[in-house]
Amino acid sequence: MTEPILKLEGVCKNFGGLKALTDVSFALAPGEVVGLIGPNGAGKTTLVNVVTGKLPASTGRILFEGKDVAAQKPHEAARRGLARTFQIVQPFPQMTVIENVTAGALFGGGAASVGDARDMARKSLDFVGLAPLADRPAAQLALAARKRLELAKSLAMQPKVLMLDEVNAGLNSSEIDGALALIRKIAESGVTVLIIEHLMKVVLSLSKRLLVLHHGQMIADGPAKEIVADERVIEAYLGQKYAARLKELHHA
Amino acid sequence: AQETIKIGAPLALTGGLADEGHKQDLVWKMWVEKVNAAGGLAVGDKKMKVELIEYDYQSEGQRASQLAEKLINDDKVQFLFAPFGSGHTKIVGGVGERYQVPTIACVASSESVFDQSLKHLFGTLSPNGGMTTAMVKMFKEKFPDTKTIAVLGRDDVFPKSMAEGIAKAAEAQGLTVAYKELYPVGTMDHAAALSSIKAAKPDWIYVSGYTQDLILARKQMQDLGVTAPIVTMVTGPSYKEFTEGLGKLADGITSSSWWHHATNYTGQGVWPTTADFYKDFQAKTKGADPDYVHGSCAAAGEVIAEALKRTGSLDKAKLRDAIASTDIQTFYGPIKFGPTGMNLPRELPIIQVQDETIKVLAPADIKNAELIAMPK
Amino acid sequence: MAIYSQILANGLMLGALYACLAVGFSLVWGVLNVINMLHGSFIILGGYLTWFAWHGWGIHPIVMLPVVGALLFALGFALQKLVINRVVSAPVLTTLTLTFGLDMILYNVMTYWFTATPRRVQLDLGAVSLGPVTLPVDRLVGTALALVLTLALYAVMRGSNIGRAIVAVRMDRSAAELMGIRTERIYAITFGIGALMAGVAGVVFASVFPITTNVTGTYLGKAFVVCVVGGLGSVPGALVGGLVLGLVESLAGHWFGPQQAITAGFVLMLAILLTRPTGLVGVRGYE
Amino acid sequence: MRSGPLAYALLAVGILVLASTPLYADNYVVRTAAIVAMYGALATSWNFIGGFTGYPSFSTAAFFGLGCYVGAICQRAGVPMVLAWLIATLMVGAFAALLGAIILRLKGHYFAIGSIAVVEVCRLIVSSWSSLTGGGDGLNLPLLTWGPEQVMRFFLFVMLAILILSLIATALVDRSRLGFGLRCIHQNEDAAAMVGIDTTRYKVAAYTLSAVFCAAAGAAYASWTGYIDPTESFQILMTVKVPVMAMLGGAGTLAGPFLGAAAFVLLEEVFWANFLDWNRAILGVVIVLLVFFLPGGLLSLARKRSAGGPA
Amino acid sequence: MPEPRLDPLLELAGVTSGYGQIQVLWGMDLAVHSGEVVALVGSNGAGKSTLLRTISGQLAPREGTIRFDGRAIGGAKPDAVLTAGIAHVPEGRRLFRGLTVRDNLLLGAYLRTDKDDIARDLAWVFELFPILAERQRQDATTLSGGEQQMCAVGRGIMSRPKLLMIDELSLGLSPRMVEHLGEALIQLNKAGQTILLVEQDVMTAFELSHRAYIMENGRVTRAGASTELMADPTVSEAYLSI
Ligand SMILES: Nc1ncnc2c1ncn2[C@@H]1O[C@H](COP(=O)(O)OP(=O)(O)OP(=O)(O)O)[C@@H](O)[C@H]1O
Ligand SMILES: Nc1ncnc2c1ncn2[C@@H]1O[C@H](COP(=O)(O)OP(=O)(O)OP(=O)(O)O)[C@@H](O)[C@H]1O
Ligand SMILES: [Mg+2]
Ligand SMILES: [Mg+2]
Repeated sequence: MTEPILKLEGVCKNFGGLKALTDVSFALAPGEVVGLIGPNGAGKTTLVNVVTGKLPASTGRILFEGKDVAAQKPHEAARRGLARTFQIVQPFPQMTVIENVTAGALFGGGAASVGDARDMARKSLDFVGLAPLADRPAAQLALAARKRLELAKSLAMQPKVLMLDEVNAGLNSSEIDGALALIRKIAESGVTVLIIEHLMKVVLSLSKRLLVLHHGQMIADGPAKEIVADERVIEAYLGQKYAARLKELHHA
Repeated sequence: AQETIKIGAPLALTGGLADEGHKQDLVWKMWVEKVNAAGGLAVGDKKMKVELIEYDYQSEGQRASQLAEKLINDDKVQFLFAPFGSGHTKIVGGVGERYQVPTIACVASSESVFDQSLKHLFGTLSPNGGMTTAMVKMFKEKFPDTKTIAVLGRDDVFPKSMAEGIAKAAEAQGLTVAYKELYPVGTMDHAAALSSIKAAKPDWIYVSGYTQDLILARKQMQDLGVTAPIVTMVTGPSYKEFTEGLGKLADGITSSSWWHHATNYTGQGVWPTTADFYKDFQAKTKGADPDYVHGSCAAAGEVIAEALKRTGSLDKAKLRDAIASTDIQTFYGPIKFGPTGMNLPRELPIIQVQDETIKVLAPADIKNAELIAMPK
Repeated sequence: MAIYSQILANGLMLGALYACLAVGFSLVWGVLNVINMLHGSFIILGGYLTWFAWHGWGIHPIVMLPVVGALLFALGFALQKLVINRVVSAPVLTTLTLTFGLDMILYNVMTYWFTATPRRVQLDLGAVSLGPVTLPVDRLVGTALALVLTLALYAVMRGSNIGRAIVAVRMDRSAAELMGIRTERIYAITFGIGALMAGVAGVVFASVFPITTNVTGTYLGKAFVVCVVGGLGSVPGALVGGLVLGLVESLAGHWFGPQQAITAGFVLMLAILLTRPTGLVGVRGYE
Repeated sequence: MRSGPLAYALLAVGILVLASTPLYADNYVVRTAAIVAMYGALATSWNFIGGFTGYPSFSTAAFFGLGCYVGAICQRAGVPMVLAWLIATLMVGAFAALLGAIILRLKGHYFAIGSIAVVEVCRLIVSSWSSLTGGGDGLNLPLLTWGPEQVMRFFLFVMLAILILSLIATALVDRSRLGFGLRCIHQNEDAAAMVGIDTTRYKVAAYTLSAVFCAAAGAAYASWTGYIDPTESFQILMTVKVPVMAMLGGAGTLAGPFLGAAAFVLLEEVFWANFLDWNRAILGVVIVLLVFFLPGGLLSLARKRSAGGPA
Repeated sequence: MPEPRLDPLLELAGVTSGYGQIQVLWGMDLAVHSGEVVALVGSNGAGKSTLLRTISGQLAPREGTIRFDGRAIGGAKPDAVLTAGIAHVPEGRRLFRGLTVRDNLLLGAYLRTDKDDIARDLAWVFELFPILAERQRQDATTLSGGEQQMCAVGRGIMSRPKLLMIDELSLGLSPRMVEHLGEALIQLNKAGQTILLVEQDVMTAFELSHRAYIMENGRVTRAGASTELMADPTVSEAYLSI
């Protein structure tokens, strides 16, 4: 195995008495696409927040390209190449779509000038297929487009690791299919992707490896097929009925 | 070509000094009315009507200076009346100086206002200094046991200079200053200071500030059981608002003032005697008593009248020189400006509230009561 | 030692008055997210009404308590319903500007009618002594009233349907509508309660302090400090904030002289803002 | 937000009108022009933090007042006038940067309160530090000995210079990385940090920019009036008025704050002169009406006309 | 399951609605009978939430009629609609922060004055969702996502509606949690509750409902019994997958 691009060692995060993350350790290899699942409140979003410096970890080490970055600020994470999307989309609402993406290119993507950043933004919009909406204010976009805008903005930051927090929640199947193709394209370009999603269809079709969080603890880490059959995962997350449905599907 | 004499007055009709502004407004209007009813002011041998132009500067210094310039430039006034208080007088006086417009200040008594060689600023009040030394001397004479004094003053030009002046005068005459602090503008409560004063057990408590501070201080002294044989509040009892606000609690409080309507001066102008002014004032206000602000402001008009009469022209430079050499008697007392432009020192009234009315303890010629100790 | 018990007593009594002064402001700010620049003027208006009733007709302030409360509630309700509701969800700057403008009007009307003369209801109830400590009766009564009123308000906020509705509207206006809550009415009621509490504080203040339009700004400033120290939008917050501020000012006045007392209050406020933005007992969610 | 040719034209006309007042009007009009320029500079400064960044700052009077005092103290110590202004600007700028690093951790209403408290604390400290500042007595400055017309023209051009500098700074920031970042912060601070904007540094920069021109104006104002005291220098009213002016013109735009300041000062002029007892109330009514009927500021009128509808 | 009555409880005819200049609904027809569970599915932005907002009075219909229980309620204010008997559980739960679970539930009964009945209904909600009884003193927004959804549904029930409208039951919930909530809904319906369910996850929607409407671009494109729609290959092609 190559040197991991992102590695967590014994990361804990407490909110007062609440242990949102307990001793979480895992590593992502460059170019890997990994799914992160777990019940509501398991700590998935918190994990992303800790890795990107939005929240400080209580204890533990976070290594990015071998360097401990546990104390970084969000903007430092962004400039290093650690990009994320927000579970609740966070555009700059009064700015146009292209301005939103330009911001990503200018500050996170290392563009030399506003003009350069605009060019990078255009590419990124083309990539996600939002170019026709470039001059609309972000606030006017429908949900699916807004999620794609989140993606375009993250991409413009030229990330090395991209963490997608429920980018597909609330999309319908055909929209999801579009999003899947997009994420695959991103992964093919060499970006390491961590996908957080409750939609098993998405997780399973993109990632061969799954991480499972439960009550802030990493209860499983391994090949997707094995994970979905794991009793603990079924008990904590999938539920018997759904697991059965999945099994049927695999047989079919 | 000029038909009227124009006097400009930036006034605080709203904001913190609104009450004082309204007092000035009241007597100036009275004066102008009376002057014009008599045909106007004599300028040499002809008579000219007087016009008073006022603007509300909302108790904000920046605006006071702005309005003073408006009065000079737009309204072309020949004279300015400065507003209430040493700070704002300084500001308006500065504008008058720049345009060489004679400015009469009737409610500024801090020497610091007049020591900056503003050649066009003249003040009808006598210096504060006249309020401290004589007072210490008199109280020591009457109450020889007076050994210590506690001073609490508002951190503002006039009250601060009074607090400092009294402490200096007291020390010079052998008293011990047991407590001396300033309180900032905007103080809502004096309990902490008064509790400390109580612990110091002084023979004399001296508080300076504006009426609302003093009412509060007196009330809290009562509440907290802080007493002394002598309690002085400056300028509290000079204002009727003070005695009205305190009622019985005002009894025994001593103070000093620049003028009191119990005085009996005779002189020139629309009100030849103090009694004349008092009568008109009572008629105008349905029975209120004037205080020194009213007296001093009304007398300010006479300074202008006299200067116009003597010069017989509207030339500003001549008028300024004429005002500088003013030496007149008025119902308010003598007015003669010293080298800094301030009215000359004279013996100022020391007053005390007795049975909810103001009694004059000194000077001897207008005295109508003896100093009594604060009621327990 | 005696002096310290006196200083503490002074601080606590002053603090209760501060709490009384601030609780309505805190409520309006917390619930409506509106910084009500009119608050100081409301207090003075309540004080003036009390003074005129007392001076003109000899009506005792205690009698005026419910009357002033009702009048100011009506005034506050009407203002919110007719004016402020139109911009209630606009950004801070807009609502603040609006109430600032309204305050200029109310202030001008009050100085015109009432003049700036300091007035005081001369009840002069005297003082009681507890050992070395002297307690002015009117402040004691004021303290008691302040406590009773804040507790009453607390009970309303916690236990009643209206109280729950007020919090709900604060947290999520459109979800509150789905509960059948008429949000504009709740806003108006809240603002009315804020004005009522200000008026009632005015009644208490008129017998303790000289009342004049000059001090509206000072009162407003105190309300700010109390809110931040105690925690925004919470009734117990106002109480704790008021008491702490009273104590701090009292002690600082004693130690460093009256000149530093107010500064100490502001420094305390800045320190709390930076270390504990929710205030000493603040509720999360009002940030 | 982008400022079009209309904004530049308005600005140029406005500044020319102000600068030419000595040619055709009396000294009071010139003074009013200088005051317009001064408030224009204050509002344009405020725009960096309040308009671009969306932080409702009420610190203007603190910076203005400190500018007054630093300038006055330097001048009294014998520093030449213009140099004293420069020192005041730099020192207050440094102070704002330090202060900003602390209070910009606050958001929304809390920031508003913190920034108001700064004014009060500055006033209280200046007022109790008598040995340096003269306390409540205030400070006298050497008055310029020229005639009133010369003095007035001089200060008109000084205030205009400060205004123009603040406008140039605005135009530069508007086009730069800094301006872009500030607008992102205005829209969504979390997202701004996540795209790589060092939000703390950017906000501190905006806060500092909002201070320096106020300090310069304050120092010049002190020299102009020749006397300052704590209550006049640290006015809560000024601190509220300046954001109102900016809003009146259009916060976040290049020309708006200046136009708002001009409109506000002129309105005040009219009301003082004509309504002795009710000027404050009338201004209050005007403010209320503006909030209701012109929430986007005066510039939004012009924009609606020219664009024929919201963009 | 109880037998659906024939005359509809809720009936929409030709309803159009939208936000400002944006029109979202273009002539919606829809009916819900007493005792039914009706599902409304459709792609993002089809206008499902807009439809619920229009029914519950947060938006006024521009054209068309909305009849409920024999009365026209189009354009009525939310409190009037709630009084008429329609509760709306909004998208994203929207619980009130700073209030306990219990207070949140009681707010559902804000317009009711019958104290005893409220207490009884509260007990019934706790019986339906025992976890809420356990957590009743806790700030509602500290619950996990699924628990919050239960609380939101419970809050809807507390107004004792004739019709309960739920927007996006499963959004952001784990599969296990969706299963759990679905069971609760079926139990609720068995007790006689009429439900209009908006759901993104079509599989779940069909499983829970008697009938379903499929919406696209502000119009109904298909309607029918859920089992039939599920079996229809064109539907499963477009909407069904895991
Ligand atoms: N800022 C915070 N303060 C206190 N508690 C928090 C905070 N952020 C998250 N939590 C708590 O930490 C736990 C983990 O939350 P997190 O948002 O990470 O869950 P999640 O796995 O992303 O859930 P979901 O699938 O619902 O998005 C929850 O109990 C949540 O309430
Ligand atoms: N407040 C609003 N203002 C303007 N347009 C809006 C608003 N809310 C929704 N829209 C628009 O109305 C359309 C329908 O939205 P709606 O929320 O009803 O869809 P939906 O079917 O519920 O979708 P979803 O599955 O995403 O919840 C969308 O195009 C959306 O952008
Ligand atoms: Mg999450
Ligand atoms: Mg929806």
